[in-house]
Amino acid sequence: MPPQESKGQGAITVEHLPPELTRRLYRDMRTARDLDTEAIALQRQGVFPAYVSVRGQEAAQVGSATALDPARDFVFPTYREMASALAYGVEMVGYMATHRALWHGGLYDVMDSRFGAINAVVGGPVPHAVGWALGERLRGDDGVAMAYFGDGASSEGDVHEAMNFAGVLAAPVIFFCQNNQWALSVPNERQVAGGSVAARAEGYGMPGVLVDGNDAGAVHTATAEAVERARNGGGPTVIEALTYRIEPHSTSDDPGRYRDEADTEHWRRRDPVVLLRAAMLEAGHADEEHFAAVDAEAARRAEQVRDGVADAPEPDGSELFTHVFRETTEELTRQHRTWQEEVEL
Amino acid sequence: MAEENITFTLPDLGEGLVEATVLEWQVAVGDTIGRNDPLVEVETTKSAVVIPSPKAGRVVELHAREEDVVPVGEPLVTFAVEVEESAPQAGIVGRVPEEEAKPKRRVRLKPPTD
Amino acid sequence: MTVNPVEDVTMRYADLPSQDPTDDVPVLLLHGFGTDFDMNWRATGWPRVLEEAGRRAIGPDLRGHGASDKPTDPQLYLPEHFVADILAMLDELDVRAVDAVGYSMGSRLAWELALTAPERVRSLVLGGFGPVNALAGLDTARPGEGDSPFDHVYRTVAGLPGNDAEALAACVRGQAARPFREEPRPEGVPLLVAAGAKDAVAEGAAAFAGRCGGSYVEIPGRDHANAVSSRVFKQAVADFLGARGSGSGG
Amino acid sequence: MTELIERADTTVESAVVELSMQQAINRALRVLLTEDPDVLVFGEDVGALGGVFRVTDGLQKEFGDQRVFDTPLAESAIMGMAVGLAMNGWRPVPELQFDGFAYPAVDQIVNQVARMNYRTRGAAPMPITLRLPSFGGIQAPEHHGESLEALFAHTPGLKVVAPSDPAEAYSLLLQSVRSDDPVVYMEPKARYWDRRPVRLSEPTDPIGTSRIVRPGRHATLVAWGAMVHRCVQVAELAAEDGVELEVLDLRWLKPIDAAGLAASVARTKRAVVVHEAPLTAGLGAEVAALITENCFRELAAPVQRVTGFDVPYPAGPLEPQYLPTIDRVLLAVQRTLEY
Repeated sequence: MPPQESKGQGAITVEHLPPELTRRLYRDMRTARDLDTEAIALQRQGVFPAYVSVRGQEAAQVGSATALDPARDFVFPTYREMASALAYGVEMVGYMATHRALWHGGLYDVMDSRFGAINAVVGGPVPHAVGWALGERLRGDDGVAMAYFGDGASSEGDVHEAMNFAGVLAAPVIFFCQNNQWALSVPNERQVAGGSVAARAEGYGMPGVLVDGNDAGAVHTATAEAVERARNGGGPTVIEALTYRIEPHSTSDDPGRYRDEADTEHWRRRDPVVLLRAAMLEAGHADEEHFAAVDAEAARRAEQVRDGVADAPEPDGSELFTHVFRETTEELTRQHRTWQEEVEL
Repeated sequence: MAEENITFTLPDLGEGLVEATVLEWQVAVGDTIGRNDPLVEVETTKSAVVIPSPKAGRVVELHAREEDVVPVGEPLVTFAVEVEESAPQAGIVGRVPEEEAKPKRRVRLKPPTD
Repeated sequence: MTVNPVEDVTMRYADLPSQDPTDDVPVLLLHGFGTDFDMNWRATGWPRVLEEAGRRAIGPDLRGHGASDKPTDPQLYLPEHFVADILAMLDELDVRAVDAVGYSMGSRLAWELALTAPERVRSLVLGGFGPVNALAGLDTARPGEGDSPFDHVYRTVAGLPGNDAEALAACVRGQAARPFREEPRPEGVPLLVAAGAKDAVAEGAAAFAGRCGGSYVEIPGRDHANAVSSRVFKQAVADFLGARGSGSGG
Repeated sequence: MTELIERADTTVESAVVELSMQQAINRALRVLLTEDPDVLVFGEDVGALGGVFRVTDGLQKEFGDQRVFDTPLAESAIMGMAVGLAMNGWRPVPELQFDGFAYPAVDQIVNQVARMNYRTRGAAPMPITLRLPSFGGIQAPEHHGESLEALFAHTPGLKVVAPSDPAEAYSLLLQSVRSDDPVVYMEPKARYWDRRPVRLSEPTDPIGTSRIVRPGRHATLVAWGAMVHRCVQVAELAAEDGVELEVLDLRWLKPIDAAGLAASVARTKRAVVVHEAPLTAGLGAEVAALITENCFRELAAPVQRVTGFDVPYPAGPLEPQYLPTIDRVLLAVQRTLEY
């Protein structure tokens, strides 16, 4: 069935949602926004070599991650899912460590947090989600895998192959595409043939849903439905959250070379955090006093994570040789000695 | 600090517009202006627009007088732009490796006897 | 940002905070017929003027224009609908009062706003506006086909990208249903009227300003289409706003 | 001048001009696009953006988006498409944005590009040059600092080259693209910004020729890409100790200049091979084997290898301890001197 047309136009409404949910969505989105701002500052101060902002994509990430159960599900992220990690309960100093290049996959416990290592291979982790999900079905458990990827990754073979496998195996996977309309310098119309990732779902034998990525409530509802279907054996779903990459691809990108800032300005006006706040006020889910308290707490937590990752110790050279194997080799031990003798000096 | 003359042409104003009439210069030759400072007010068949300066620099020459009609792509203004040996700009990832003048070492060699 | 719908017509607006504000009363910018905030104010260099004056600027895309909803029923384009949109927006932003700056149709609506909610309008600037009914001589059934001054304006803007011809036609009919009348006048609101020397639509602006006890600035050499970006107009408004000062601000 | 990027004239400049490696490669691409209408430059972000390291800056503007164009983000399809383009008479110059992202395309490179001419008995040549920003040295994130030369050099049907400075980058790219054989052209991203006076010239040495960057008599340092500069630093420091080290830039990693290696080591009697890739099964093993086989009698010491450790390429802060340091190369040289 054709995905519903995204209503990504006017205001959003949250009347149909419980206040505890919208308050939680707002708290995590507000915290992620503040942490994102702190991270950009850390990059400017040279603490991070680079940083990939999630600004503008908080609703897509928090809305979807909140629909999962961190006790039994598993998330497979890319390198731009900080807000999902935060909403899912990942230890954020460990998560942000990757942006300070302390350890490639991050310093949080991947298995405890049931949140995969940060991954820079575009589309790489998507088949992992299918494998994990199949593992649940084989054991008769009801966990659901969430595979995050972007409009750029939707062109990768891995993603197409993974979707087909999931369709064939009826694996409980949510293929969540945050279509922020830019894969570095390439816009949607030159990346996504046919114009919609969700529309391809039917071809892989699963439902596809296009949702307004800046409407936290809509994202949450669409994801919750898909998670419920997967948990009850209904198989995989493709969700395409249409949003916008407000910031450059990374802090060392120069979007002036490939896009017109007027478009960005248009989307900057559809700020997901502001939209949710307005809708919650409208629906009486919270008042100014509540927001003032939540905003203060969010800022405090963001600063706490910022200081935590800024003060974290640099990795020691000897860690080069740890975790290469579960059972190390003599040659590697010899090379470790070479390092001690010739590099550590 | 070396200086370099850069000529800025009338940008494409969109909607298929091919030319614009200069209403009023917001700068004069010799002015030093910042990037995005108002440069020139022009009018097209659709609307009046103020074009911000794409460059910080000193205005060297104005290529059109007020009421002139300037086709898109024709020279509009020439700036003298300071070209400091700008540090090379890193790519999309990583840092430009610093080149220490004298690389350091601790190991000393003993030449062979043969 | 989006304001809640008035009769489910959602109006979109831009809110440009000032880096170092000198006055907590924002400037409300109301664009003319057939344009929008970007074309009327941003592309013509106004944000820079207000930024240098340390003033926050709020500017909607009026209903039927720009990124806002575009109903096609003329009955939804009466001046009171526009005023209701603007008041809903100011309430959402919890802005008590503004210095209103309009251009062409935007000026007429600023005047209506001052009449309807005088306590919300601390001062009023009417650009490209005059007492003569701008739509005089216009056949509202076939806008743009006649030769009245407004027909020319209509023809210019109808073709602009993003404009919806049907909505614009409905807007013309809605405005025509309420021709401008000088009486009653907003009382005790400092007023500046400014118009291009060659602006046919704003004919009689100088005398009108006098009658209203406001001041008048003529923008030399300019007509209705190219007066809004003129430095003379900007300087006059900046001085006028400066005189309002934060002293008497809310 | 009105344009920031000067226009390349089609005649090869002979004047000395100061260029970075980015600009030298950009110049060579302009010459190739101008001289041969079949040359196509494509990949991710090579068009409007001008490449993530600005190597293709201005090309789309000058040659249009039929000759210089962005592709969707899919490495395997980029190389698979290059095969089809080549079979249809074009001369593709695809770019894969980073070494670590070439792996999805390895199937197309190894199973299709490298053997298409062989499998079709010469009917379908693959005049493809894969531009691949390679190696480490810029503290980049994971997957952005890999060294894949051993994999490609081990593939029958592929030629592999790594330039070490702007002039080399210019002439070797002309040579690679004009060759009707598929070439993996590995650009040492740490040297992109290396700016020096260069004399841009047509390639003179045949494919497979190495070059002596600095003559010496006590030992030969063999390297390629960014490690050539590192070995020159070592040689300059060694000279303070009265030890004259010869630095040999291998350039072509396939075919390897076995004769050139033998000629140098026959004189110096000692050899140290330096590369960024991990030690085990690195290309250093191939070079060491060739030297040992051809100069067994002349060698005064076993060939030494100073390389990355057998660990996944590390995060930025640990990179300087992973890559061959000056001290480690000096220690290896000392081992050959004392042997």
